[in-house]
Amino acid sequence: MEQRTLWSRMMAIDRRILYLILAVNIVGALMARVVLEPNIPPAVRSFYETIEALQPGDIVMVSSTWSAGTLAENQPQFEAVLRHLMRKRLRFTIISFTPPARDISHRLARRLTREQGYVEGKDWAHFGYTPDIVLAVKGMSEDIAQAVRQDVRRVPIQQLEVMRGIKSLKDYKLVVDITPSDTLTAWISFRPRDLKIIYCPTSVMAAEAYTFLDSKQILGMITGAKGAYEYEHLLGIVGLGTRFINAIQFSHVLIITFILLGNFAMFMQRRSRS
Amino acid sequence: MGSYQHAQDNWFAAFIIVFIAAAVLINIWRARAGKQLYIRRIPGLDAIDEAIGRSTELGRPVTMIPGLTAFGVEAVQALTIFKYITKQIARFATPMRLLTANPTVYAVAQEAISDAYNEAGRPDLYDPDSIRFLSSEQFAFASGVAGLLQRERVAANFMFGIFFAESLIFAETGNIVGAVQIAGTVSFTQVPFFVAACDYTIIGDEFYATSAYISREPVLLGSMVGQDLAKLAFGSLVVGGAVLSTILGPNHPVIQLLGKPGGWEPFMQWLSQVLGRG
Amino acid sequence: MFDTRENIWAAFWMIGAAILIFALIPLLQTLPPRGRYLLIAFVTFIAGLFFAAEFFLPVDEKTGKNFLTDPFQRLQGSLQVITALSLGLGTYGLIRLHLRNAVQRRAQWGYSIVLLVSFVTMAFFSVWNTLAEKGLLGVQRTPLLERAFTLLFDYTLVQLDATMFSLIAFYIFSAAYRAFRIRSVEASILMFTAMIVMIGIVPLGKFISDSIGLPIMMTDEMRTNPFALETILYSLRLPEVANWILNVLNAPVQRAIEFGVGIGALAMAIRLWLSLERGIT
Amino acid sequence: MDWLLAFLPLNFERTSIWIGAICTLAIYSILYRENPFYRLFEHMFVGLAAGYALGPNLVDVIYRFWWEPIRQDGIWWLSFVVPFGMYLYFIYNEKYGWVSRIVIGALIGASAGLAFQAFSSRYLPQLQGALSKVLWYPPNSTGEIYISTILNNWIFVVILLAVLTYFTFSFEHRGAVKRTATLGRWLLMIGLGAIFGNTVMARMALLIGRVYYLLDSWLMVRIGGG
Repeated sequence: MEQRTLWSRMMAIDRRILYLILAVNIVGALMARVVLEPNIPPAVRSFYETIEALQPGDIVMVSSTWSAGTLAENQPQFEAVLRHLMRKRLRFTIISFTPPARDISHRLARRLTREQGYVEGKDWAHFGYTPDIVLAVKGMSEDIAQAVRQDVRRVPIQQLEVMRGIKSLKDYKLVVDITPSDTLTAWISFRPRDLKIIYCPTSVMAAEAYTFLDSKQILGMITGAKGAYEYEHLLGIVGLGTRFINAIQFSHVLIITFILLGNFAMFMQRRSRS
Repeated sequence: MGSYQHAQDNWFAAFIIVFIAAAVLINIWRARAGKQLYIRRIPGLDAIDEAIGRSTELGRPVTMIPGLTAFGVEAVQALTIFKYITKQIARFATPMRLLTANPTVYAVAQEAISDAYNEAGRPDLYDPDSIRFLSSEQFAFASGVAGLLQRERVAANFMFGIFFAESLIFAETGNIVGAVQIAGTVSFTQVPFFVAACDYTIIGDEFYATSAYISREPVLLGSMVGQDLAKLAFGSLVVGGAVLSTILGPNHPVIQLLGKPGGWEPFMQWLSQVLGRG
Repeated sequence: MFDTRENIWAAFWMIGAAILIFALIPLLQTLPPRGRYLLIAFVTFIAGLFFAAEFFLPVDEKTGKNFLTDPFQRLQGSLQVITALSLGLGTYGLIRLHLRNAVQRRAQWGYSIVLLVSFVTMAFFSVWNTLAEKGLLGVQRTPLLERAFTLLFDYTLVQLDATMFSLIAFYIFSAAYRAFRIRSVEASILMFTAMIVMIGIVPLGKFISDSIGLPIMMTDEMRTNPFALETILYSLRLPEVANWILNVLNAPVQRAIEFGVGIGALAMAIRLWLSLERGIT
Repeated sequence: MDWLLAFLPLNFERTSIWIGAICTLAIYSILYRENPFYRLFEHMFVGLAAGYALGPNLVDVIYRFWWEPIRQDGIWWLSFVVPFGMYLYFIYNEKYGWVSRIVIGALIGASAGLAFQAFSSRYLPQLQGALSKVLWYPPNSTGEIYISTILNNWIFVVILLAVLTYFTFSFEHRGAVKRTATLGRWLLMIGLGAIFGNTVMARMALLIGRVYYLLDSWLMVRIGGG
């Protein structure tokens, strides 16, 4: 009798207990220091190698269009990319196409660059936000000072030290597009012909991008938090991607464990009944 | 060329559309002329009737959610089913709420539901405030629905139309308050969540069959028969095409013709070559 | 704002059009019910015919357009305009409901006040912000706008939205726990597939496969010899199985559903276009 | 002490982050049960969303697709669009309500007319993809074809047909058809299970994003490193 109530109670467990377990599991996994070896897909390797091939002092454009909604997928990518750029001592500029994306990327970039001794205006700059990506890419391909005018701190582009010797996108070596939405087509269609693109989509957007990988219109891709984790592994760092993928996979394990437990309880209950 | 801008991108498109249109229209005409057409009863219908029965016993409200369905064919279909449900519950004076995220659907729903009460002979029960536009933003809408389902402790929850990620928010909240839930959607990616959280789920174009069965309209019945013919054609094309691909190779112009945008011209070139040689 | 000739002309047209269109209503009102039905069916048919003809009529080889293509784009814009107008209709319904709640002090009317205040505040800053972004009507960005909009949009609306979305994570857990039981053949199939995919797509799947000693790499030899033990063992790796389920088993299922839905939608479109559907319009 | 000073909402940025955190916690409170705190933020959310939509939808759309073309391109006939659309607003009027149906009719007609292009673009390439599956080594194949590809193609065609059979309605399912349809239903469950399993990852990422916001931005617990 005692047994039976246990099993049936377990089958009809209060869902709030489940919610709590999941929340605790995620916080725990975020803090955990476990690192599992990833499978590195070719697209991630070529992403890494494209940045590795650049020379110190080359300039890179980071197109960052994500905000709170897709933080877990795009922030690990953003952080890992910036770390890689700074490790290679590359110059970079950031541009966003929505206002929240501007705020979040500027705040993060300030934090990350401070750690590496990069100076805003000298080693990097944030171009703020432009509503129309097509116009922006077209304009910057001709003349950045004209198209963007001033950076996010309202310093005119001509006065930025980081932009010395750089007139338009034609002088850039690479674009990194970090995005949850369709910004890639504008970059592919309207960039200067020789400008290389690497891509950081969310997992939902990745499926559509494989054709661009095949056609070499993008040279590499890291997909969501999982891609960031694989990329971090190549960089030899433990960043958000690794923390997040741990949290994701432990939640998978948690769900599977509970499905098995639920079935076990059902089985035991049936047995004790018969 | 990746997609169809015009029928000219591959005239095969025009051919197949005309075929489907003919299959549908001829059968509609047959049905209207009095021909008795058969349509299989799908289990989802019993589930709908059962849910209506249980909610009338409880006396608590019934909710109907056409999802984020934009105004178009699916919205009309969903409203047909909601009208049927409303007519049934009107007999027991069970209150209803129809919650929508689309203002045009909202406008049309007002008329449809008021018609339903008229047809059921209870125009006095119709309350315009029971049909609510909550928000056109996906998750603002979801938050409103989740709050309402819990506050009113609904007895039954019907979800028909097009759904996105918010589907599980509705279905789990409904489950929490113990509502009987029936969902029907053509959004394949949301079906698993409905299956997991609802009492019954009407999948894919069973959704279209449901309203045909409910209304017994000759137009809908005829259309269903026409659609089956079109499915038969698609099935045969797949089998025939696979055999042809195996014989001719998958890149042969004949295979390209069968659906690929831009497949018309290589086919015509190939045809003129073959004819010229013959 | 009406400082140029263009603006005056545009305003002239708009006022004229409005007068004409609204003057039409008393005239329309004289129609008998049958005439009204026919008028609606006619408008429906013509609207459909335009878009259908644009698709079916041959196009010019060079431009890829036919004579309907340019007006087609304008009309699509007009459809968006009408949809935007209908949004006003929905918002009107929402505001009317809550105004009434507030005025008549119905149950929970305080929440209606919250809703109305949020609406008015956000509407004000949203319109201001959109105008300023486009530089319309001489509207400028100010620090007040920047701060208020950041607070209302980035730190309230966006946060609420993202949190609401993330509720699904909790619900997916409780739904899986409750629903995935070996009760019937169908439920069991659903459960096993979901579990294999869940474990196969995370790095742990690779880790487990490695630890039980399954081959790590697909060699060229394995590719040419599919029935060798090594090849079979390799294809039992969890990531491979998960991928195979997603790409080989799931894809045709999805394709079949898509075909059914597509054909159904096309049939429905034809019925609506020809006003064969009774009941709604 | 330093942490506390930095944590408290003493400047604009910290206040914003606090507001975001409160919003997050308010929505999560529904996981416990429906409550006044949730209700307050639910109503705020709906109100804010409705207000926000006015800017982009009304200003952007009406300005871009109506006012600008009339003024700049002189497309005079567009000026009829908005008054015509206003017919929708008669819907609440008993006497004139029917004129709103003219607009709705136009919308329905347009969506039907657009369906032909949508059908062709969406389904015909899928049809072509399905029917170009080779069932044996084709004669003049470019690139290598493995036996596994051929096996997978057979599986593809058989599953497609079985599921399609399940979705037929105009005749009774019995005998072989019934068995095929049942098989189709089981295969359908495999597809649904696969989607379920595959979606969990993206949804967990959302929750992790929120937890990270609370930990990192609000409570200022640093996670990660590098």
